[in-house]
Amino acid sequence: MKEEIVFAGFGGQGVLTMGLILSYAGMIEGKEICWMPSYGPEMRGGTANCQVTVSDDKVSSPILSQYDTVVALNQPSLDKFEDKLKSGGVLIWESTNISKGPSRKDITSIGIPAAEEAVKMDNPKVLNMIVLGAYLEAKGVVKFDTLKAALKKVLPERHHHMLPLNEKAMEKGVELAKAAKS
Amino acid sequence: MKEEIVFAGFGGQGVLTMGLILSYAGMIEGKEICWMPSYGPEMRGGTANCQVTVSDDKVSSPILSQYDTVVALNQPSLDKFEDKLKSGGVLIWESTNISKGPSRKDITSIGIPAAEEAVKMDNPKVLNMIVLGAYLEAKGVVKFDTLKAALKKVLPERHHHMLPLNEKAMEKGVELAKAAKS
Amino acid sequence: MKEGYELIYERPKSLIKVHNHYCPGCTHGVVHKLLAEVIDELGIENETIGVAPVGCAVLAYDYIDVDWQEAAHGRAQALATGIKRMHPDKYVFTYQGDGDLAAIGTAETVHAANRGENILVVFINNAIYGMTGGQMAPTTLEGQKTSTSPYGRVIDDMGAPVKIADMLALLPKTYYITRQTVADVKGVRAAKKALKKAFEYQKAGKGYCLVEFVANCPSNWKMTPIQSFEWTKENMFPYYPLGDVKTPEE
Amino acid sequence: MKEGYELIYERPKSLIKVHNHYCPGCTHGVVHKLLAEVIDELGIENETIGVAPVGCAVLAYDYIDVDWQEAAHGRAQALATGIKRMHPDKYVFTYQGDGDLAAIGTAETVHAANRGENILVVFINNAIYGMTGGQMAPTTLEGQKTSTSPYGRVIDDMGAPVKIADMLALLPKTYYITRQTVADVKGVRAAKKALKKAFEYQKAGKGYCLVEFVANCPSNWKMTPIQSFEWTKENMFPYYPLGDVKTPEE
Amino acid sequence: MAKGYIEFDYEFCKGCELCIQACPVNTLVLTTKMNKKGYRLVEDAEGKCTGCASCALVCPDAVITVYRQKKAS
Amino acid sequence: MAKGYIEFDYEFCKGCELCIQACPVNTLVLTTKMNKKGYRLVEDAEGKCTGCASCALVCPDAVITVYRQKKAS
Amino acid sequence: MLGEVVIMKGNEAMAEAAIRAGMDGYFGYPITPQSEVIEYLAREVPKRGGVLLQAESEVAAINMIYGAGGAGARVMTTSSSPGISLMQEGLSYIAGAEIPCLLANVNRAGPGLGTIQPGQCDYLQTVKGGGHGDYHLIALAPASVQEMFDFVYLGFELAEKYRNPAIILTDGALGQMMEKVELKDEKLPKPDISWASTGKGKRKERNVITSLYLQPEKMEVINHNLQKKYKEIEENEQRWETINTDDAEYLITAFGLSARIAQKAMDILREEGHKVGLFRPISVWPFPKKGLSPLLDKVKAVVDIELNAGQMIEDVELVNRGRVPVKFYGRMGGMIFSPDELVDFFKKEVL
Amino acid sequence: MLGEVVIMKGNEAMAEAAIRAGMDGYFGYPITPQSEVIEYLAREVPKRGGVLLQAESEVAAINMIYGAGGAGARVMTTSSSPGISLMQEGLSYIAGAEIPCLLANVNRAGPGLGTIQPGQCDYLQTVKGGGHGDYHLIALAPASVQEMFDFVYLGFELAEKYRNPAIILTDGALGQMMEKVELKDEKLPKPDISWASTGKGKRKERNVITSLYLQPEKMEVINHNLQKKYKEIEENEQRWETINTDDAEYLITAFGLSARIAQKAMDILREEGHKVGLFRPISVWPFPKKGLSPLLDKVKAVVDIELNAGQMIEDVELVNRGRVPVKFYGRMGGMIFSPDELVDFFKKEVL
Ligand SMILES: Cc1ncc(C[n+]2csc(CCOP(=O)(O)OP(=O)(O)O)c2C)c(N)n1
Ligand SMILES: Cc1ncc(C[n+]2csc(CCOP(=O)(O)OP(=O)(O)O)c2C)c(N)n1
Ligand code: SF4
Ligand code: SF4
Ligand code: SF4
Ligand code: SF4
Ligand code: SF4
Ligand code: SF4
Ligand SMILES: [Mg+2]
Ligand SMILES: [Mg+2]
Repeated sequence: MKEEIVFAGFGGQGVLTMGLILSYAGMIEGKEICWMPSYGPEMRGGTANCQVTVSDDKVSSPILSQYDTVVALNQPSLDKFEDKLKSGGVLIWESTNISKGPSRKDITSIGIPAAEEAVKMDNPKVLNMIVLGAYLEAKGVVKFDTLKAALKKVLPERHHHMLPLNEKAMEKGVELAKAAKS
Repeated sequence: MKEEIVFAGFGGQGVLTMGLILSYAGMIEGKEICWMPSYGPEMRGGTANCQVTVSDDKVSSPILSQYDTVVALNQPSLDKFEDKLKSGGVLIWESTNISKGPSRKDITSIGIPAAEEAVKMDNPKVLNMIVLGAYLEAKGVVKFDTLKAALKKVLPERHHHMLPLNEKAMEKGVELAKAAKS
Repeated sequence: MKEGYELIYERPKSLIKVHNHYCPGCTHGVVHKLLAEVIDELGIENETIGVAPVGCAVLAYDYIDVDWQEAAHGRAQALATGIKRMHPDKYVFTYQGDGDLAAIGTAETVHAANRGENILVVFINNAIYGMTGGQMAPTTLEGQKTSTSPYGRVIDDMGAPVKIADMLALLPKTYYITRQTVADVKGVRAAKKALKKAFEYQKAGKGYCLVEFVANCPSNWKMTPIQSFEWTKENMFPYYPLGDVKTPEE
Repeated sequence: MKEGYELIYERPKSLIKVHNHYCPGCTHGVVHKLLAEVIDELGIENETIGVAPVGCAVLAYDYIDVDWQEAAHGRAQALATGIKRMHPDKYVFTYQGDGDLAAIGTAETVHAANRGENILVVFINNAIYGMTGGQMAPTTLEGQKTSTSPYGRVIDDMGAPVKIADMLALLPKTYYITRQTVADVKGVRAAKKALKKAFEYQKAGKGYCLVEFVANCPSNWKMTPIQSFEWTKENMFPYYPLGDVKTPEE
Repeated sequence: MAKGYIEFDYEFCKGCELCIQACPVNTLVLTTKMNKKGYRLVEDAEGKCTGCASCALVCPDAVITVYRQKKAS
Repeated sequence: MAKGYIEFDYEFCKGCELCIQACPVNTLVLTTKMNKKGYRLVEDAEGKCTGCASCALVCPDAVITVYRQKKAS
Repeated sequence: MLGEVVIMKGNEAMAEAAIRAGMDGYFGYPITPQSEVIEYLAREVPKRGGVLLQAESEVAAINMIYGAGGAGARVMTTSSSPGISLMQEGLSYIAGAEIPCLLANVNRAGPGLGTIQPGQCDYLQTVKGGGHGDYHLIALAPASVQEMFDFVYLGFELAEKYRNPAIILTDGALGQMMEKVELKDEKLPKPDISWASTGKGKRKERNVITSLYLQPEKMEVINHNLQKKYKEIEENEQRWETINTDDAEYLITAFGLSARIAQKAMDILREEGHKVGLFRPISVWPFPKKGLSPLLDKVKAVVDIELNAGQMIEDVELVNRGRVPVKFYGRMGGMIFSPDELVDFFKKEVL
Repeated sequence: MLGEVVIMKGNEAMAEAAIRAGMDGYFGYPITPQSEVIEYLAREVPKRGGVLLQAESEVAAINMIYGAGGAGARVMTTSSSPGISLMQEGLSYIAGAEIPCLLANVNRAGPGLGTIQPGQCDYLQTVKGGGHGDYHLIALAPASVQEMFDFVYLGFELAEKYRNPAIILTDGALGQMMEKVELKDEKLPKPDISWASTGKGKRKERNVITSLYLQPEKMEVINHNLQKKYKEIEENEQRWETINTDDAEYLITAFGLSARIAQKAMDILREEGHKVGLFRPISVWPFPKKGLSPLLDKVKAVVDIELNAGQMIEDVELVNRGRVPVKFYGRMGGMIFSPDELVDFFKKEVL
């Protein structure tokens, strides 16, 4: 098993955290992982992304040129990474923020109105968790329970009261992905 | 023609100036020259020397391992350089300061009581000029007039009133060298 | 423009019309604007050379329409010295943060000031290393939390917040040293006057002028811009009191 | 010793009995001797670490019988900070010239002082770069001729002589800063007391102490030692007045 | 009171709200409109602007141009 | 006046004359004697030494040891 | 027994390792992309003991290291390219005075202020002596977060064994990326510091830390001693990794991050039937000549891959001495080649 | 027509040449064995015009040079080994921002404080980039006081032609020794400084001097431009001297002072009938491969001679690529070999 994925969006949308939770989940399940962020003077907005590899074998290059999965939370990210998705790969995109979805036909495209759902859940910040849930549903790289355990590891102790909300968001994402696929 | 020589003594005795005057004299007569001082934290006394080459041809190494002539103004200098005089070379030494003259027999040794003479001339500072005169008499590398011209070049303008005294000192040196040789 | 109305305020010409990279509500933006206004008003845009620091203002040259040089971290005043000595008739200013000016650049600052270099130093004191993500600066206040003083600055261990302006004022050749703010309208007006004065002094060959801004860094202070200015007033002003530190004896 | 006589003064034990490289009549020799006396009297020769500068005192470690480190030019107080932070129970002092401490080492000096490092800084202000043969120092007086100010120091061009001790006194964490001389017997006695006090403060954990010596450099000033001390009194003392610059509020 | 009006160069606005705070007549409000960068925009909601330019002076992004009714001459 | 005497560690002397200047009773003089390094040496020529140690205190080369007659106890 | 396994950034792994290895003191100055080191320590050191000081500059930091290291403490500093340049004088002093200490250069792309993106363009500075005089740093080039952790231990060990500064040459990508790390739970043994300047204490002989010997005769002895030590290190401490070199017809040489990317390119090429192997220097000084030289008798060509304009290739060529052609592929300015890019280069220029 | 001939120290010759060549400004800090440069200028500049400033440190000095050079002035600084190390960050910035300026390193023996006696131990620092990032200084190694004078002209010329910092790599002996110098009486033409930051004046476009490009894509373009320039310099500016190489069976390679001493050794060996020739790199970067390479097809062996532990030998070997054996003889710590010593080495180890 080897999954190479990029999470991309605006700085502040929590794409780095998505990658991190997935990495922890991979670790918990005994897999090899590598999480590679873009970095820069991101203090001032702009875009951010992380490339994550989850694999049974040791990860060689942390730099990827093509991805099994692309997760895009805004238009520039989609535009930038659509081309780099492998043929037959999965593209998960946030359909509230992104007006122009993917144009490729050789891929599985899953648009998720996560921003809208997050507002409905009274917390725009859980957008990323919804999308992460959707991703899990689409690719099933780790077990859902493992993802929850990983979330707990990544979330600082003082925010643990937010766990249920975030878990709910992930579940929502699973649901939305199922709907989108069918 | 090539003359390789070292002038050595205490810091303050004016050995660097001796070398410099000879170098200028060489230049005036159209020769190639190279003047290489020892340097270091000499501010605080200690010994000083300069190696001078005067030659018809371009000078290659400024660093010499053997000398045609050694001029030593104190005991440590004599002790250090006696061995490095070429066989048949000339060793000129200040005999007031140096109690133990050279022991080599394959060289020409010229001891000059320049310090004593300088005191007689009421200016201990001209010691070096006396020895320089002696050197010239011994080796005749340049003309005496050239040496005088060189002296004028080396002595800062504001000290030009000292020219006659210095010239007299050089003449004294010539005289003493003649006496020593004979 | 509506009929019967007159223009009261517009974007200064020397402020290049591009998006800047500063965070919302950051002092850097206001000070850039003031500099551009003063340069416009004095009409010196063709005779001015700016020296940008390494710090959040590293790209200042993208925003103000004069010639610039980008210095190494802390060395802006050494560059400015080099420039001004070659072009004594040009206006030369540096634009520096607290880390740049008062930590790594301490020697260059003290000695440019001591030589009385005829330059203007614009000093943005936001009590933090903005660009690198919020580490402790020499001017960070006692108890202030930063990423390298996560439990608050401890003076006994990390030193006291440095009032560099006061130290420089001691040097006989510094001419005009003043501490300003842009945290409110009054401050902005006063600050602009100070900057203008400094350029005028430079023209008159008076020597070293330093205008310090008691500034903010909403992002690394983790506050809204409005909160950040409130914090400035409550915490920074008592330690870094506004006003002239040294004025010319005229 | 003659019968019926008692010993009044002898060479301090901690002053290693070797020839030093200092010029006749140079202040460095006297200050070394005083340090050795104080170390002897306090009995701290086994708990003291000296930091030598780059300057005429570069070989200070050959003369005073304690452990030493030789710093890079200007960085003695950075070294001392490193040492003291690792060995807070040891006595740490630096010994620095004016070029070392107030030119290239300005940042290290200001920030060690600002942190209130619990060290003693012995500062030999001879208004010149002695070791390198007499170039202008930051403390060189106005009009003073040196090899790099052959027509005299011009303040407008080369800056004013820096009173670094006064600047450091402004920093809240400096504890004891004093200006001393060894140009006469009275001065020697006072200076020794100052050094001793500084070590005692260090023991008590009081922090940064600096003892400045208004010193001489007969060789590069091109004077006899006696002339040099006369010149010191006439020219240096008015600009660098003797006495305490900052004393503990006890 | 003089009458004034202001124009915003909205694409430069970062929604920092400093102008709102600076306005002596409290006429500025944060709207729900956004510019391309996603910052919420400010408006003279109450139309009470006097053209004092306070907002413009404190604006870090030089977003605001200020006009005022000419005095009758 | 107390009576004193001084000893010189002559090889360390550099003939700087600071001791001569420091002596309150002007008893020290520069002689024509020299040490190995060529420095002219100082002596208590007049024998007036009081053992005040001034000369020793100012000597940069720690050349001088000072003794003084014990007070009758 | 397996140690605790966590996920960490490379920079954090270095900081955590330093604490665990028994670092006494850290002196440093923030700079992207390595400020996480001092930030991590600022959180942990107050809880777990030790000394941490944010210096006023890199010049001050390296001289604090010089002082603290000379006083026998196990000390470390980290920085990135411009900051490392400022340390060159201090490093030369430290090497000359034979003070053990550990540095890391989290390389960003230069020259000048450049960018904060990763680069390997400080290779020559690191291995040929960026400072003045004849000296060497022991230089280790990790290629994973685990190695970032492990080489802190190794760096301290080698530094103390040889009384020589050691440096971890890594880059912004390795500093920022996260991987699994197996933590060690052991403190390194206290080294012999009888040479250090700690106050004489009960010692008879004084200790003086210096790099100054005015007499050239003495200084030359010091130089000879240093060179003897360097020879010994070259003899004992060459480290490298080889992958698929047994049957390799083509050899890739690459260090650090580049080697990771090259490995994937190699895998792709192997899948397509090309016999490609990888030689990764782990110690970049001493350069692992022993490991590389025999391979050069067996392969048809070498491709040297670096994130710079071609620096380590000089060391490869010095070992090669004209035996096989050596091609170079590099990216600069913070750009990173992808595995595909390397495969393309291979196909176009080498095969 | 022959210019005025005088006797001068190497350091003074550099200072005099700088004034004559039309130097606008000098910023520097004293250090032995090169303080004569600033001292000479301090006497002359007030009389003959220009700017001279004693900086507070070498760090300040190089950044003043950066500022003044970036403002279009012809500027120079000089120092010796530890001071040059302190300039490495600034040099990297200057190279990155493509500012012409001239440096001289009057090399003393290191590492650390070392001694003030001459050495050639900063060769690698000079030619391999002592600072961070991929950049090069144009480096000239004079072997006589005349060349100390001439290379100031040449250094300014090359620096301005390529908008690149140039450095004269010399040593304490050459700096202190006196020889005849034929003085030039010409000022170099004013270079094009339309790129410089002088105040916009009548220019339409602003000039911004920077080495910062946060976008790696842009930074890589900058790097490629630099590398292109370096290639061009390597193509055009290799300089060397050969003596007796036509019939040589043995070749000595040596630069600067070493080459002078080696020449005398060669003369002695020739007198004894040994066919020895001398190859002296004048530009040490770019290294004169073109001059050296053909010679290596003709000789039996090379003896590389340096006042260090063996540094230029790496460049010799890189050209040699295994063709002939290369032996090394060096002295360190400020010790200087005599011609006899070299002759002995030759006889024992080579012939
Ligand atoms: C030699 C060097 N050291 C460190 C850095 C990293 N660095 C960049 S900006 C900065 C400090 C910025 O703080 P400040 O000067 O206060 O400016 P601000 O960003 O707060 O406006 C640092 C440490 C660098 N670029 N170069
Ligand atoms: C980096 C560096 N720059 C310059 C020097 C040369 N240097 C040695 S000592 C010194 C100044 C000495 O003056 P000061 O500190 O006043 O001490 P003094 O000799 O007067 O006691 C200088 C510039 C050096 N060794 N290292
Ligand atoms: S990080 Fe701070 S100083 Fe920098 S732009 Fe943002 S708010 Fe301003
Ligand atoms: S040069 Fe000056 S400071 Fe140095 S030892 Fe001589 S007199 Fe003292
Ligand atoms: S101050 Fe300027 S940037 Fe801030 S909200 Fe108002 S208009 Fe927008
Ligand atoms: S100009 Fe004055 S009154 Fe009008 S909106 Fe701005 S601050 Fe308010
Ligand atoms: S003071 Fe000391 S060194 Fe000077 S002359 Fe007197 S005894 Fe000699
Ligand atoms: S001890 Fe006093 S009285 Fe005696 S010689 Fe010395 S200074 Fe003079
Ligand atoms: Mg700041
Ligand atoms: Mg001094």
